[in-house]
Amino acid sequence: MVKVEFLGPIGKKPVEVEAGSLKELKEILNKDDSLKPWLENSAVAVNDKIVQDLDVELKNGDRVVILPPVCGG
Amino acid sequence: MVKVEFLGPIGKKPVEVEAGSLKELKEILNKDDSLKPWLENSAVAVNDKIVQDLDVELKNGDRVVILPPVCGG
Amino acid sequence: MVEIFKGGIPVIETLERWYEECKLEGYGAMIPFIGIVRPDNGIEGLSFDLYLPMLNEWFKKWQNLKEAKIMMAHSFGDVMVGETSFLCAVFTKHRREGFKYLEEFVEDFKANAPIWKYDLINGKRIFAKDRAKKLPGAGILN
Amino acid sequence: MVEIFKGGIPVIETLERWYEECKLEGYGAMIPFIGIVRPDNGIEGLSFDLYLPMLNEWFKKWQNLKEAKIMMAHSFGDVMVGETSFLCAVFTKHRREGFKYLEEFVEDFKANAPIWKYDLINGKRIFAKDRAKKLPGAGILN
Repeated sequence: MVKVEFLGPIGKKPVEVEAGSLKELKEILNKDDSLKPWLENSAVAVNDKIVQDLDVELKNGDRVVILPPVCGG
Repeated sequence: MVKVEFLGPIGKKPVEVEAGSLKELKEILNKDDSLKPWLENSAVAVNDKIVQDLDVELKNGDRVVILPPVCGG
Repeated sequence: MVEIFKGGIPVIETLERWYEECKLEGYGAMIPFIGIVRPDNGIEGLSFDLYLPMLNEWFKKWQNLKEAKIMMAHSFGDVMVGETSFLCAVFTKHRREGFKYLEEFVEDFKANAPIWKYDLINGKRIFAKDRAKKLPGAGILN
Repeated sequence: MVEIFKGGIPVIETLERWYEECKLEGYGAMIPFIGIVRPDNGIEGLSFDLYLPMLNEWFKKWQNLKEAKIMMAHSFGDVMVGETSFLCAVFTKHRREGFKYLEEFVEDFKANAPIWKYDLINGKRIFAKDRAKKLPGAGILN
């Protein structure tokens, strides 16, 4: 299982999903229509490291966070 | 009479001199050997305004200040 | 580590602490940046969420500079107009590196620190979408 | 007017006064610059002379900016290592004008403010000639 957290304004509770790769996770998350506008502009971190392409394997216990556009200060 | 003040590190007391122009003042001040090293790199203000050439008349009561190189902060 | 405060940052006592801590370490310039909440668009204030694990990770690369020391504080939750939500200070030997690092640091912060800003209007939090910046790789799950 | 202090500037209380005075005026950024005396070349401190009439005149052109407010304080007399001899703060609506004005202001200050700096070594004042800059028109009486 992989834990997925949605940060900041997405306002959705964490979910646990079965996904062996980011590609699989992408398919799963895209089934949720309310998430789609956020997926367009959100970045993704696996175990708190930002990843920039989909060729990433996921293993049991990995944590994925979905990061919408930021604005500190 | 024109009052001449020597600022900062020059360490010389103000003097009152008869000078109708900056050119005349230049001649007078250059008679003082201890001033020469300062005159090389000092700027000049008449009544607290910096002047950048010698074509300046002086009248009775004018104040001239000699400003060596600066370094605030 | 980034110093985190609930609500407005106690600007003066934080600056005092940083100043006292660093003033004898041979730095000739301390340049703080104080981000004050402005009364724009009739807001009552701003509100912030932040993701601390990645915020501290992001800040790490600014803590190992050879010629500069950087301190930083940020708020979470509500920060009212006139209060401060972001505070940092750059210490360098000479002023010119200080100007350079401050600007680089603040721009990197604005672009990459995992913090989300909301306007507070009639007591409600409204995500400041128009001012937000996509992080690297944004959209790969789309 | 430039605020003048005999000896080291009370940094924190001066910053506090400026911050409290300006924080509700709609500025989003306050960027101070704190010039701390460094223990260079075995000095005990620095010492300053200043010529107030022309210092205030010089500062006037920085007090009528449309989009920025600038405050400034400077010491005269002796300022020991670890103390602060120069303090300023730039207030702007947005950060980028703030960076720009701070740098322009401090560089103009260094080049043109009528202030003379001395190293304090064994209790004696030694003019910091190597760090000093000629003013416009320097040498015309030579």
